[in-house]
Amino acid sequence: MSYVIRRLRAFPLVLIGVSIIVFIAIRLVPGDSITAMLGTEAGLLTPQQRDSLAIYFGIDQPWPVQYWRWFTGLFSGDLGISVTYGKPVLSVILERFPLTLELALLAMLIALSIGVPAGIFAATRNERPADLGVRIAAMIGQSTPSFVVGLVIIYILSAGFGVLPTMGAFTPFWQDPLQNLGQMILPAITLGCAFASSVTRVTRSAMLDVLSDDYVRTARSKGASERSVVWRHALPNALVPVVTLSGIEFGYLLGGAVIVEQIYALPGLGRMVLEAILQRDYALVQGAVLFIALNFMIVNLLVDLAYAALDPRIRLEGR
Amino acid sequence: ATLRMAWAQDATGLDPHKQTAFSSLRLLELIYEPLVRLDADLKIIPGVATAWEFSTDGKQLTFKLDPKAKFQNGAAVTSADVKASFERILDEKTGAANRANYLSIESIEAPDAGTVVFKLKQPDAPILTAMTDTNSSIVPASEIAAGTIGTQAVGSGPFKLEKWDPNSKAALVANKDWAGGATGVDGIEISVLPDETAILAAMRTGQIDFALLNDPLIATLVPNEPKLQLNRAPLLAYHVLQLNPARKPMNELAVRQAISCAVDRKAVLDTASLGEGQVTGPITAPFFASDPNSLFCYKQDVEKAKKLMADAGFADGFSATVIAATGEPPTAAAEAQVLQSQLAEIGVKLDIKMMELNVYVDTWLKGDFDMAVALNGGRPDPYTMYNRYWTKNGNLQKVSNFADDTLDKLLQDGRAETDPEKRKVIFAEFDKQLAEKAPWIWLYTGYGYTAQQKNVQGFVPMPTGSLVSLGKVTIQ
Amino acid sequence: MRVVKAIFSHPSGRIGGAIVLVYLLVALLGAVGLTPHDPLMQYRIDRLHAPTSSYWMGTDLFGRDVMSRLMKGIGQSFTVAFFSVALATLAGTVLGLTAAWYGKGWDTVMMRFMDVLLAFPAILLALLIVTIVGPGTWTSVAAISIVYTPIFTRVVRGPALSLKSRDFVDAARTFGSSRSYILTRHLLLNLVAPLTVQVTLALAWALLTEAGLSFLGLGTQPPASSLGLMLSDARNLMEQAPWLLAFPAVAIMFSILGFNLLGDALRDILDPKTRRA
Amino acid sequence: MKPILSVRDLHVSFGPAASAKEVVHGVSFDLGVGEVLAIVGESGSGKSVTALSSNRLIDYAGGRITSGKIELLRADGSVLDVTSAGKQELTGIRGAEIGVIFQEPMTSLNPVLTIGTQIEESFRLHRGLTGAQARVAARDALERVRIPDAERRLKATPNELSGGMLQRVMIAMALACNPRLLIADEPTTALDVTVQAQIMALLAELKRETGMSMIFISHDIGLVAGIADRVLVMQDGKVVEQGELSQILDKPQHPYTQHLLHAVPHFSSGTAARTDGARTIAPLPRPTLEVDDLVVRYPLKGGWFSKPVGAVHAVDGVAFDLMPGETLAIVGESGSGKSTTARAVLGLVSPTRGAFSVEAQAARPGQSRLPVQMVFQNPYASLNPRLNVEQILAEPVIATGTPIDKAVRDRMVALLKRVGLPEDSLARYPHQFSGGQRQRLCIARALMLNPSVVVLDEAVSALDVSVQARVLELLVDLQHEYGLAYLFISHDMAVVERIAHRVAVMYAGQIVEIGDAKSVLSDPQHPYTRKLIAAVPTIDRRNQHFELDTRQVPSLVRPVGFEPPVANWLQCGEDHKVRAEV
Ligand SMILES: Nc1ncnc2c1ncn2[C@@H]1O[C@H](COP(=O)(O)OP(=O)(O)OP(=O)(O)O)[C@@H](O)[C@H]1O
Ligand SMILES: Nc1ncnc2c1ncn2[C@@H]1O[C@H](COP(=O)(O)OP(=O)(O)OP(=O)(O)O)[C@@H](O)[C@H]1O
Ligand SMILES: [Mg+2]
Ligand SMILES: [Mg+2]
Repeated sequence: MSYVIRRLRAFPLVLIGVSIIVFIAIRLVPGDSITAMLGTEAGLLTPQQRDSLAIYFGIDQPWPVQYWRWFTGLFSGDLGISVTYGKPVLSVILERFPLTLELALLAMLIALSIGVPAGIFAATRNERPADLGVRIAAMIGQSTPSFVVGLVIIYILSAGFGVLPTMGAFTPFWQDPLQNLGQMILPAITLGCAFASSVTRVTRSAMLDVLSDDYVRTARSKGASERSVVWRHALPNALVPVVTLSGIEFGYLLGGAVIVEQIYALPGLGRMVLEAILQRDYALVQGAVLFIALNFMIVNLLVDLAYAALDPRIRLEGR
Repeated sequence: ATLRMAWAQDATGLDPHKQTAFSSLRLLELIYEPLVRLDADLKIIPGVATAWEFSTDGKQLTFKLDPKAKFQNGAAVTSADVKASFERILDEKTGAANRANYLSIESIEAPDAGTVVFKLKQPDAPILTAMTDTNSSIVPASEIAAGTIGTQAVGSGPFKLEKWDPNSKAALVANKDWAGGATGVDGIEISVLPDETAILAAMRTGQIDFALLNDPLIATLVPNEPKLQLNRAPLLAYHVLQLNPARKPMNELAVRQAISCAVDRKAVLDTASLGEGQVTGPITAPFFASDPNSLFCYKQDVEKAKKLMADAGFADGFSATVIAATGEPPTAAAEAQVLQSQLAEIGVKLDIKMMELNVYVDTWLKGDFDMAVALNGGRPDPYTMYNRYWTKNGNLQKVSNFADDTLDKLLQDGRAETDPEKRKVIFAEFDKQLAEKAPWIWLYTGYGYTAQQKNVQGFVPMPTGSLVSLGKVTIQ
Repeated sequence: MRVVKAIFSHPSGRIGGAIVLVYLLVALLGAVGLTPHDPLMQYRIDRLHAPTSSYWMGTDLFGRDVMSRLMKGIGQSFTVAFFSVALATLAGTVLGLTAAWYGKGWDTVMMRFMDVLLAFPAILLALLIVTIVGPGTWTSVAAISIVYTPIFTRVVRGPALSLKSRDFVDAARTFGSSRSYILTRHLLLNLVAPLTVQVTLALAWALLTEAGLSFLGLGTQPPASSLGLMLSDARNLMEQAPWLLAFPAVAIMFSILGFNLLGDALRDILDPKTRRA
Repeated sequence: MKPILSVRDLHVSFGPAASAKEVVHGVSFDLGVGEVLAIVGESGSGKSVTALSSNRLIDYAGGRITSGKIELLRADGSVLDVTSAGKQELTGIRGAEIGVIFQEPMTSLNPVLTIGTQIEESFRLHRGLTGAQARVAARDALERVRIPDAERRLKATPNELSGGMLQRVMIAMALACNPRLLIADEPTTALDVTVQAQIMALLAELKRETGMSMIFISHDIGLVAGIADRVLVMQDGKVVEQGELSQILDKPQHPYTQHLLHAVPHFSSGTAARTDGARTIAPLPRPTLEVDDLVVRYPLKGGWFSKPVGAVHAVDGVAFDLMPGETLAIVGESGSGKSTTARAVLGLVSPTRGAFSVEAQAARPGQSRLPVQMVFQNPYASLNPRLNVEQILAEPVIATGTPIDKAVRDRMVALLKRVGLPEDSLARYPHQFSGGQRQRLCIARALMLNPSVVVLDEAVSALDVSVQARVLELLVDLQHEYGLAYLFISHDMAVVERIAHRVAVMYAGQIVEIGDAKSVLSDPQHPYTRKLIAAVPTIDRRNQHFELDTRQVPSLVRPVGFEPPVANWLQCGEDHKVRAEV
């Protein structure tokens, strides 16, 4: 418990760091909310028009003042107002988050349910043709850019079979589970493809390590069947690296999968942030990046706690 | 029936006076109406106003409003709303995009609920065309007072915005009170599919009835589909290679002309847009445009170009950087590359710098480039289209960096002249001069594309790219 | 030299090494201009030509030879990948090593800073850097290396911490060996193995990241080619000219396959546990 | 009567058929019912491979029985040919008829499963017990191996128990289904002497209780004396000698067996202790190393704001001195603070308190700034695997800022020769040497700078008996030659007996007895010393019964500000004093 508290204590510091970087970075990017809205027509504005728009977008003050204003707002849960959505940043983010979360969970589910068995399968057939087959498949999966996978899936389905899940609007799971899964399954597969490949490889090598450990020999000396040796004795010990990998990937996916969201037209966090950057929606970018960073840290913390749950040898101390 | 529609880019905001992005206008023009509109031939037709007339001295413009016109909140459109709308546009605090077009307005009067009178400081023929712009839409005075323009969309157009989830979807429902009569569909459901290949895929599976396409590479695939139909309309917007005459050696007329002669405009069109478009001179509105072949060096002439270069003292060529925006238009990178290879023939070494759109806009507005590949919007009226660049106090002088007495005078003349035929002569001369002085190298105009299932009927493509005819579209 | 020999006697090392060598060779040919055609030459009449005997991989929208562009593009992609990984390795090693060695405040500050970078969505970080500085080869290099530096820092710091408490380091301290000697000879030298493996993996990721950046139009600048840029240019032509997508996609797949196989082999070769005595 | 296990001409190979390497070359033996067969031999001689062939566990390590016959007498009286048995039959006998205890209890138990689950598994597999039944059976099994508070331990995971406890759990697991044959593969090697004694006692007792047969593997012939009926000596995969226990111990035939016997300690008489001791020579020179009231504490932090909540008193008030040419051995159980003392002397940990001074002898050429050098326990870990021998030997010299010239290189070659390494070693890497050679390398490195004190922390513990003997001889020779003072840390009494002039016994961070080797070893005064010495196996104590003692070592964790009471020393010999217990 005190470990969790100690880790949580570090959160604000990291978040402040993230917020400062994003605050400065987004303002260093040429162009501002005004050019984003008006495009080249912004050149027709009179200085006065420009000033009044700057006040409207809240970009009239010097940076430190702007930061301070935003930062103090944080304490009352106010992340500012998104200028594109005309809504509080937090509510925009929370609208997008369920999709991103679901996509990440589905991708992870797919990755684990394919990757772990495949990795075990390969490990128990070490260096035999079956192992080689799995490994090559995994490497190919890992090395194909997700946009290629996505484009090819869409093309084959639409041109070849004339089917395609509804794109564009997102139906939350609790509204219509079937339609929701129909929409999410392809993107999840696209993401899960590379993810499953990594899981396969990590599982395989961890299992190979573990299978040569002493306690596996002990289990065999007790007369345990091969299945029990692999699934009951070896696998739990091989899970730490798998959890590490899944945690990192999952953490990244919670930040949104820009390219896959783009291809499948999913209104997720990743695309939202990208659009927000392109629109110079400063408050939204700041809020979203902060939110993503927080998620990432929470996932990391959960992963570390998972270690301790998985392996009693691991004691949680500082870092 | 509901029309299921898709586009790749969503509107970026709801304030009709401020939003200038193509994607925003496509949504807002279905909700709001200006005083007057353009038809497919760019002729001015009634909007909120049913009739209009210039006074004989050209300094007074009177509109009669459509008594049937009603805002979506049920209130009638009155002259007070028109006055309030234009005052909002003219107020510097608003930051309205179209304000520059109305600087000649001296006062606005509303003698009765159905009449609006614009008093002008000087004759201003193009002001009427400017008023066709969605950026000059009439909004309810009550909404202005409440300060809700931009957060709520209350217009007098054919559709009412029911729900808008930016970058995801929008739902429009038919406006039963629309002065234009009953709409052909009960509503429009718009999905934002950022990848145009995905739009095409969705149309193939019949998921989408109607889509707006930007990329000619995708659009040209539509005719191959038996169930789909491609609509295209020549656009007023023009693809152009902007030179910066403030920078050496583009300050030399001969160099600019050499570049103009070295460019094979047709080849640029054929490669970057798969031939989808027409080579164009500076003026793109069909009524005013001259035959491109009559313009200076519109037939590629590398020998002449080389000679011009040598005359200017650049026989060995020079190096320059050309900026272009990523994906805006989708053909920009390709155009830059074709131009690069063509100009290499006369020794001009181009260095392409692709920029994110906003960065590009920022750089472009500062005039901080040697050359720029651009897709600039066109207007039906040459004066409205070009005064910003080629008059001496044009707002975008910083961008064009080219002040020329002849051009300035021709534009001023064209503005004051109200006789269409005389204006045509003035602008033909302007067209010729501009091509010859070659501050920019005009390339071509493309098409605006929409794709639809064949059971969708009644859509009229427009040179402005406008989708207003969706108001009358039906699904069989 | 020994390592090279070991790689080629390792089954997956042989394949991976061969693939990487072929790519390097191709990149080299591309760099010195030994391509079937000029990669920038626009053969206008042959635009969007399917593969033929004169254009083995067809031509693109501009009538440029895809094969020549691919050869050149491999060089470009590899340059970005190599330099960015090299920078990240260098920075990560220095930071990780000093963080592990000095511990305390420096460690805390460094690792927190790395946490900040890690917590920052990677692709956004790269995106911001590229939009601020403007795209180009070296911006991509900088962006990718900044994204990977925290990973390398962690990869170095962990083992460095454990090496720091190994007996031979204690022994060195009893001799009074200097700090720099211990850091380089005892820590760094023993980190070569985990680093090498990480480097091959990072090379593969860097290739994908470069492709991702180019996909968003922020990577390599036209008319130069890179694997990612070729892929992204090809996507809207996927139906008219599938070869434009197919060849770069296969090229990127094989190169990553090569790096991964090589990494696997190096892991075996450099790991004392599996090293053949 | 039929033997329970009969092995005939067993050959075992490793690796793929094409490049197979045979490691057991024709081993034959018979094991009678209720008999204990000890297999002794040095590391790598094939002991484990031979034993684990009897239930074909070597299959999983990549081994293959290439020829020979192994016949197991099953409980129902049938005979099973293990070499040709199918998978099904093999899993049937494993655990049920043949139980195995491995060497490393820490790694041989599954770290993520509770003790209970692991023991219950045997009952589930072979007895078909489930749920509460299995749990009760598991508890009984734990009680059988004398684990106190068994009910609670069932829920513990391996990391929560000490090594000795874990080995008991292993035994409980192996014996769960009352196998008729138990293979104990060096079950005590990883444990402290006192714990070892308890495990041996337990095994002997269980054997008596159940009447099972046992194969007991060890490299320590003294240890087998306590339990074996018959002994089989292996070398290089072959049986070199085989016979009744007394026959092997009293009339060893093979030179290797004689060698093994020689390495066993004989304290009671004190005959083996070194007699070249220096303490009696008067007048005493100034000590080379003097340690006074050395205290090392590690703070324990906890709570919300990382406040210190206590401290580990790793070393608490240690004092001793060391004369030139003398060896002081520090003995004690694991965790008693031996290494910490050494590290403090070397300046690797900073002491909380206390002083030590090192008297440099008259300046000698190449004298280092630090006249104390160290040789570590694990020769592999203390050599950087990526440096070659020349670089390794050069390091101390580089550290003093001396350039590596011909003189230095000559010294390297001379030292290598002196410690008995081939001259061409300079260009080789640590992994190309055997364990004993590596330790010689470490010794050579420590001598590069002509130190006056060498600290040897478990310097020979990782080595085989015969190799150990040779390294010890070398150390003694070097001591004579260079007048070195050794601070020799070990838990192995046999080794201490052979090298120490004086012995200090540490217990829970404190020295409890110190004095000359002969008198401490043959006439221990402190109860702890006595217990320690009594636990050392010797061939004189055949089939001896140990008392089972399950007391735990006291915790070293003390509250903040705790100070131990001042020591009260009793003199009990010319050079022998003992701490008075209160
Ligand atoms: N899995 C394996 N693969 C290859 N060779 C092996 C394997 N296991 C053992 N060997 C070899 O077989 C020989 C005998 O090994 P074994 O484990 O029986 O020795 P041991 O006498 O038990 O030694 P120790 O005292 O170290 O346990 C050694 O030379 C060893 O290198
Ligand atoms: N860095 C440390 N932090 C906290 N406690 C420590 C630390 N180092 C050692 N200790 C504790 O100090 C005590 C003495 O350890 P030390 O290594 O000196 O024992 P030892 O007698 O050498 O044991 P062994 O025979 O196992 O090597 C142990 O209880 C150990 O847990
Ligand atoms: Mg063994
Ligand atoms: Mg120790």
